[in-house]
Amino acid sequence: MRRRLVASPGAWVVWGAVTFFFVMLAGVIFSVLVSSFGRRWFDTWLPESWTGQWYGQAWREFTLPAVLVVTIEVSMLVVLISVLVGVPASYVLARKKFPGRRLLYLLFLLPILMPPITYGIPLATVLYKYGFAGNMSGVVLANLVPSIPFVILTMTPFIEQVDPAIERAARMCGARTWQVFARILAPLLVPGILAASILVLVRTVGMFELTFLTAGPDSQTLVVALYYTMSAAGIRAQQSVDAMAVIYTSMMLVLLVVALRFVNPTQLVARVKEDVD
Amino acid sequence: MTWLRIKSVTRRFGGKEALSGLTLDIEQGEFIALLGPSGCGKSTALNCLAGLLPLSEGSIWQDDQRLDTLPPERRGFGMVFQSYALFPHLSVRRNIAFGLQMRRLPRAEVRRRTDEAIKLVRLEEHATKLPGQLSGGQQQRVAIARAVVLEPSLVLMDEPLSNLDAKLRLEMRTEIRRLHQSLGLTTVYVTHDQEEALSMADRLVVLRDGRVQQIGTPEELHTRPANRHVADFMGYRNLLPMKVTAVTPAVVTVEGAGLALQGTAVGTLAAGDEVVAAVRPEDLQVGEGGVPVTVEVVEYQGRELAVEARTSQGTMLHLRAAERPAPGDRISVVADPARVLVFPA
Amino acid sequence: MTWLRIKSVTRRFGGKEALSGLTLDIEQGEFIALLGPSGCGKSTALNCLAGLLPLSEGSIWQDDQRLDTLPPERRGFGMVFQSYALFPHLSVRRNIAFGLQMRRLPRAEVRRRTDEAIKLVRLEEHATKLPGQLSGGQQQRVAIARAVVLEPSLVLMDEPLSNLDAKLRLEMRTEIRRLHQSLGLTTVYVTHDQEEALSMADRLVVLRDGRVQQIGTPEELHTRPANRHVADFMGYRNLLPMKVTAVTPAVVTVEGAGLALQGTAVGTLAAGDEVVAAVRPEDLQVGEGGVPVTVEVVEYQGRELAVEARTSQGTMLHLRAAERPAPGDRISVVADPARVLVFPA
Amino acid sequence: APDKPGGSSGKTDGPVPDKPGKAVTINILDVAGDLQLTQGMIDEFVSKNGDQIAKVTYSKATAPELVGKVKAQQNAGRVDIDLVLTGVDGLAAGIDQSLWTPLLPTYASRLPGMNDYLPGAAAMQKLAGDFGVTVTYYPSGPLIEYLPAKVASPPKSAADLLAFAKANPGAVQYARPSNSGPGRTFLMGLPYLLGDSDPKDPVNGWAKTWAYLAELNKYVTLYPSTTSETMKNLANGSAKIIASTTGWDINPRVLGTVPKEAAVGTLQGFHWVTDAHYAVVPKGVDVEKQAAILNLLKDMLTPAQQAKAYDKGYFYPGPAIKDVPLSMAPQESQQALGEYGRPEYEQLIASNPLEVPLDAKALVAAFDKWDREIGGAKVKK
Amino acid sequence: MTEKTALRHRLAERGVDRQLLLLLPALLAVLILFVYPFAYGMGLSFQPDEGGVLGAYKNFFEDAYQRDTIWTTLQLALPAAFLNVAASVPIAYRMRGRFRGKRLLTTVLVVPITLGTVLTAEGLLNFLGPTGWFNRALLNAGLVDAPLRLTNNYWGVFLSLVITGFPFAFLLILSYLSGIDPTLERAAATLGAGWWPRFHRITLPLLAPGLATTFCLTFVLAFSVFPSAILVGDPAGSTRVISIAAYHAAYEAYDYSLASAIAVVMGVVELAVVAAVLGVRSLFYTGSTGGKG
Ligand SMILES: Nc1ncnc2c1ncn2[C@@H]1O[C@H](COP(=O)(O)OP(=O)(O)OP(=O)(O)O)[C@@H](O)[C@H]1O
Ligand SMILES: Nc1ncnc2c1ncn2[C@@H]1O[C@H](COP(=O)(O)OP(=O)(O)OP(=O)(O)O)[C@@H](O)[C@H]1O
Ligand SMILES: [Mg+2]
Ligand SMILES: [Mg+2]
Repeated sequence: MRRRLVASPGAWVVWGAVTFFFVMLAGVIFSVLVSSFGRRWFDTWLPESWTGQWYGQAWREFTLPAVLVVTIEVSMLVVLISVLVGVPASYVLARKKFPGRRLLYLLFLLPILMPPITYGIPLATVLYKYGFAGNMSGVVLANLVPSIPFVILTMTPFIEQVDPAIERAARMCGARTWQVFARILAPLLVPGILAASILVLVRTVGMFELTFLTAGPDSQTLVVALYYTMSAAGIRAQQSVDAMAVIYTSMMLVLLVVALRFVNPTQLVARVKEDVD
Repeated sequence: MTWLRIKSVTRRFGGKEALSGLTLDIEQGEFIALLGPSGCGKSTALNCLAGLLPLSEGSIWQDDQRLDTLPPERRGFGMVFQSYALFPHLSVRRNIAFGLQMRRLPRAEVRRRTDEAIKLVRLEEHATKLPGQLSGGQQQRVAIARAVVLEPSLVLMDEPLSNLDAKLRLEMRTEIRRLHQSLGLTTVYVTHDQEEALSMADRLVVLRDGRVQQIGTPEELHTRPANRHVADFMGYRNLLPMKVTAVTPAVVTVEGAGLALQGTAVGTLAAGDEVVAAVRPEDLQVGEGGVPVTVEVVEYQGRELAVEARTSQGTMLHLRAAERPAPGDRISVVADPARVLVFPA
Repeated sequence: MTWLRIKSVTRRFGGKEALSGLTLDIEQGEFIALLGPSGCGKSTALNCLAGLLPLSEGSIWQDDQRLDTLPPERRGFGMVFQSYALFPHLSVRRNIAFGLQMRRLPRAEVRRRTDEAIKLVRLEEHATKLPGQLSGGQQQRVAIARAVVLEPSLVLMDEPLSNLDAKLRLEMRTEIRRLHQSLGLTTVYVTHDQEEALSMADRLVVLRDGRVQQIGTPEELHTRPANRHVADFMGYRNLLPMKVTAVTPAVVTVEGAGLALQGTAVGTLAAGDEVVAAVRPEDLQVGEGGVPVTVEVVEYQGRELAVEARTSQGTMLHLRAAERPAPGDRISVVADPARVLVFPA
Repeated sequence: APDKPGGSSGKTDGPVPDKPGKAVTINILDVAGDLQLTQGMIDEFVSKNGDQIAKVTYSKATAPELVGKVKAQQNAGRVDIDLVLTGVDGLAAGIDQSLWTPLLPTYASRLPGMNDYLPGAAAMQKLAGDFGVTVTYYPSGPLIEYLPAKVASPPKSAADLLAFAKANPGAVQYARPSNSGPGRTFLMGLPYLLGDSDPKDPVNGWAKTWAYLAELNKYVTLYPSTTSETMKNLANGSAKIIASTTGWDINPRVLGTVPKEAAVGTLQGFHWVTDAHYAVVPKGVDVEKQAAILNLLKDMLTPAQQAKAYDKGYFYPGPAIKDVPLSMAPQESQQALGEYGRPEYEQLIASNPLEVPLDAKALVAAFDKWDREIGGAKVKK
Repeated sequence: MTEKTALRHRLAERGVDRQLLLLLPALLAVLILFVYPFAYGMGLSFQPDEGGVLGAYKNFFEDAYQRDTIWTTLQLALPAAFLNVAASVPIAYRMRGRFRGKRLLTTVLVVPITLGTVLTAEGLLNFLGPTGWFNRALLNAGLVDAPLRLTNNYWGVFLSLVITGFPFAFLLILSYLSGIDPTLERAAATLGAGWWPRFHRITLPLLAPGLATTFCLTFVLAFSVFPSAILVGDPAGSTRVISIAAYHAAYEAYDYSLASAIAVVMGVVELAVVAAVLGVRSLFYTGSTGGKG
């Protein structure tokens, strides 16, 4: 296949910007990475010597293995539930015109807009009252508050893009609503669901306030440890913050790569429509 | 035995009636064709039957059970969509197997029936392709297979053959009829192709602007169209505005536009009435003693030639000729009074 | 004067050739029809011409300028897509006006030409609707209007009439031909409808499995198909495997499947060769002294009846009859040797 | 959670037994970084008293969120934080919102170690009222820190510091007080240095301090958001003099984030602004657990345990009670402090007055004023 | 005989049918987990210790130092969200087709969402700080005389918003773009439209709903910027964003009613921006983006 190799000026600008972004990104990431392994890094290009002590310290201080497991469990549960609850709702919002639709949309918008301060403490109270907080279920429930609307908001335009005739065809084949969802819509929406899931995952793993307010001693997530390292009172070596940040990022990266391994966010629907070359 | 009753079903889109007051009784095993020009409401009618569009008015009954309140998946009908509506993420095989899987049939049976259906529409080679990799006609065949594989009690087909080539279309017609008969299906078939409708259906419903114009067997429609619109649609390509000059029980004599014709009245007419005389091109013969006309366009159509000719008054006539006249030739045209229908204007 | 040269254009999809070595010279003002069964590569050829699919091999030249390296928008061709490809966010009017606006024509002219085109395809009432609110045929008409409104040097049409009703289809045929002539367009027209191709095109290209089978005028194709596949596609519905028993310069005599026929040889044949005899249903007449067959299916087709009958050996024959025989009747069938073509098997 | 909130007996008020009926699990929340100093003490107690405490879980948080969390639990009637280790800020906020169980004077007799507090620690204990128990203490600052190689003659007084800043714009740095211990110590120390009318009233009594800070502000380019950053800037040379405290002087040099050769100085006439960590018990904790906690605290206030607070200079010196010499500290501490410690601190601590920090309300007011008038002044220019 | 049109149809024509039940789980979740606690929080904002029902709001709006945080935040969040969306569109547009390495490039472009605010902040401080690699390289190359100040000010926060927000925007927009039928662009090409008209007359309008949503989400994320405003910003001055004010009220001054009031103001401002964007969106086409209308 011959391809036009001469790129237009537009392409140059775009790829130039992308390259610049990558350079900056690499600088940001590597400076933290280097710092987290460094000992005595003063006014020089690289640290005087290397060490893994910051990681060892973080490991011991926060019983990280347990924290990592909890983090993964919580975030997976939140992603799963918010997709299961959010996608059907966004389906209705995308497909149907019914009285009160706009109002409902607004209602779903609010939890994303409102900072957790407004509702975090009363929410934690409610959850504690019914015995949900102080363990994992509380953390999951609290994190659903911004996650479900987030899924709804991202998925609605996606569903609008899918040709409604395809669903009708599925119905005519005898598929009930949930089957239409599971067998037809879900596969077609995979890029969207995946994008939304990744974003929810990132937000959940990074959500400090709600997690902290509802977590018990056994249901702390990584971000609580990270925030502690970063902003708690007491003396902290810069490098131990860097090390925690690197651990946090590596975990997210693993989750992301695993997610992208299973499904490529851009190809499922596109494959059907693109040419093969 | 009336099996499905459609009672004055109406469907409005934003105030405009796309379908108004469709009333129709369908018997089990019948093959009904909905026929009409583009935009006349055929797809709308089908969608209402399928349950994909809520009715604005009316009701649908099956064996005295009210059907129109059931969701589409509970009606147990099959449907072929005009725009195919294939599942883009499933292979041809899995598109076709989908409905069977929804019925929770055993795996082996799903496989067997799917294979049969694939063979029926001749897509063996393409069974593992995705719809996006198929040609338009291939896609339409998948859509057909997907609907009939379920052997539903009622099959709704929305112009299922429009993207197929002539040969395949003929074959699929026969195939669809055969399926209809051997599976004991009841079929409602939408088409804009009168020939297709005539050759396939037990009864035809002609629609125009959302309204039923005539319901009848192919022969009734073909020979006795109820009004000029039906006639227009049934191939009476020459529709000539004229005036009645004389009425006898057998024939009416009409004149106008430089022509004088004799024909059969549809409805009661009196001398002086404004009428429309309808004649098929194939019923206008080149022959002695007829109307003199000038040939303008000659089109090759296989065995016959389609000729457009103009009368001295400028009215265009469509006719058929066996031998090739040249444009500019002057010929004389005659018509059998039994084949000329005269409608009130 | 050759205006567009297509030189051995090939297009592969993942190793499989969807179009192989298409070579064709098109003259300015010509109306070329690409004809062939579903999946034979018609749309592929059109997309290659339009520049929407890169060629796997070959080249395209216009007046000695190489064209296949230009992007579609620089070729100045118009195209009607098989799947319509209407812009879902633009009204009918704005869909049609789009190309004119791209040419930066003055606003008044855009308006005028758009209005004309809307009128041409009879969508005045629907001009402000979005494509999603139109019926299938209405959508297709928008697609046609959108392409021809530009009066491009070459118009590519991918089955533009397949969703239209018979009457409109006839009218649009004439309209497209008229446009073609009056605007001095050059047209490449894809269809699977041989009748459409025969009646509209100056030259036909018959494709099968991506390969050109025959190129010629409608008459050539209709009366002298180059091989049995073309014959099959040109309406020779009876394709009977037989054996040559005798050869004279004028006729070959063939036998087999319980039939004996005389026909015209296509290519050189010798006694004993395995052949295929091709006859159109309309060339098989009910008449004395022919082959005795039993009627099985009778279909009403307007003026004529389509009959399927079986010979004593079980071969199915398709024929036409003017009067209605009943299924089970035994009739005798004759064929004019000039209308029977005999191809090597 | 391993045990139901509310604990084994379900009783949260009434008399606290001497010992829990059976071993309990204690959930400790550290909001001050105090575990660095005391985790060793707690772990040792637990290992020796398995009959009282079966298990300890540690979680950590920042002080501000603490209040919200405890409040939420108390409103719901299920408290699963048994012991909080906090600084002055969290302590005061909790007192203000009535979150803590009053341990004193009811159980003072069970905590004999409290009688041996250092004078500074005793003063800090007063801030805790009836609620908290001081567990670690240090005199803090304000100090200034610099690299001798870059600052030949360090400033000796507040005026000197200002002059130095004037001569070297951008060279003097202290972190935003509300995010930084040394920053706020510097802020609270200034009224004493400058002789303000009421060092405890930042709004009405700090005229000189605010004027001084405003003047200094002209030559400060940047108020970093964390102390670590000022340390980093000191190390890489983009700052020459930064605010510091005893702990922030020693520990970062031990950790290697600041060059070992960095020196500290004091400004003439300074008062130490002391700091301490407290143990508090939220209301709603089971009495059985309270019993275990009281025994734990009693143990933590013995000299042998207090010596662990020397750590590696993290909260130098650290112990809250008298007569805990460095020689009692673990070997590691002695070694680190031998190498990085500063013998002159003993003298400085002894010869300069000790002051308790501002109470929470006043401190917040001071932060607010600083943010508006000093940190925020840059924007309005 | 004429049957009365079934109620079901009449409701269905107005859009009310059983499918609405699908909304129920989400609605319940939001009502129980959000609305009730939120109403409580709202209630708090109207119960300040002093100053009557609207006292907290009056406090906020009468104090220029507090009030200006709205403007400060908007100045950060609007450009950042705009840049993120505007930069994602051409990149995603370039990446629609198939090419080798697309998957890798996508993954790498999306990587920054894994960084989290803390690593981003640390990285920016380390990398762009006065003695970081960036300034070092510039100084060594002789491009500048003194280190550029890119941290602890507006730019630090802005950059961190771009780094964390861009991949969000990119991921969403790439996915929205892949849902648009490429035949439409081809049709436009045959009508003589070059890449620019193709893009802005066909693709862009079809993408508009997705763009609006993406903009809203990135804006909301940027608007509630907190840790990086403190870490890489100038939290007392030029980057004293509204969430710092809320945090201060809630967690330092323990004035929950003021904090709730500020949070409500935050929500209202965000809502205003989002409503404006969605209002603009509703002017555009929304619906299937396949070629068959
Ligand atoms: N969603 C809609 N909104 C508004 N008008 C509509 C909608 N769907 C259909 N219509 C209009 O209703 C009329 C009937 O449409 P319908 O699709 O039933 O036609 P059809 O008979 O199937 O035509 P075709 O043969 O062209 O497919 C048309 O005029 C069409 O424009
Ligand atoms: N993207 C693709 N990937 C793989 N195979 C393809 C692709 N597009 C077309 N084909 C195959 O190429 C062959 C030719 O397809 P094309 O669309 O040209 O057929 P066509 O002649 O237009 O048929 P129809 O009349 O049914 O539209 C078909 O067998 C089809 O399955
Ligand atoms: Mg239709
Ligand atoms: Mg095609």
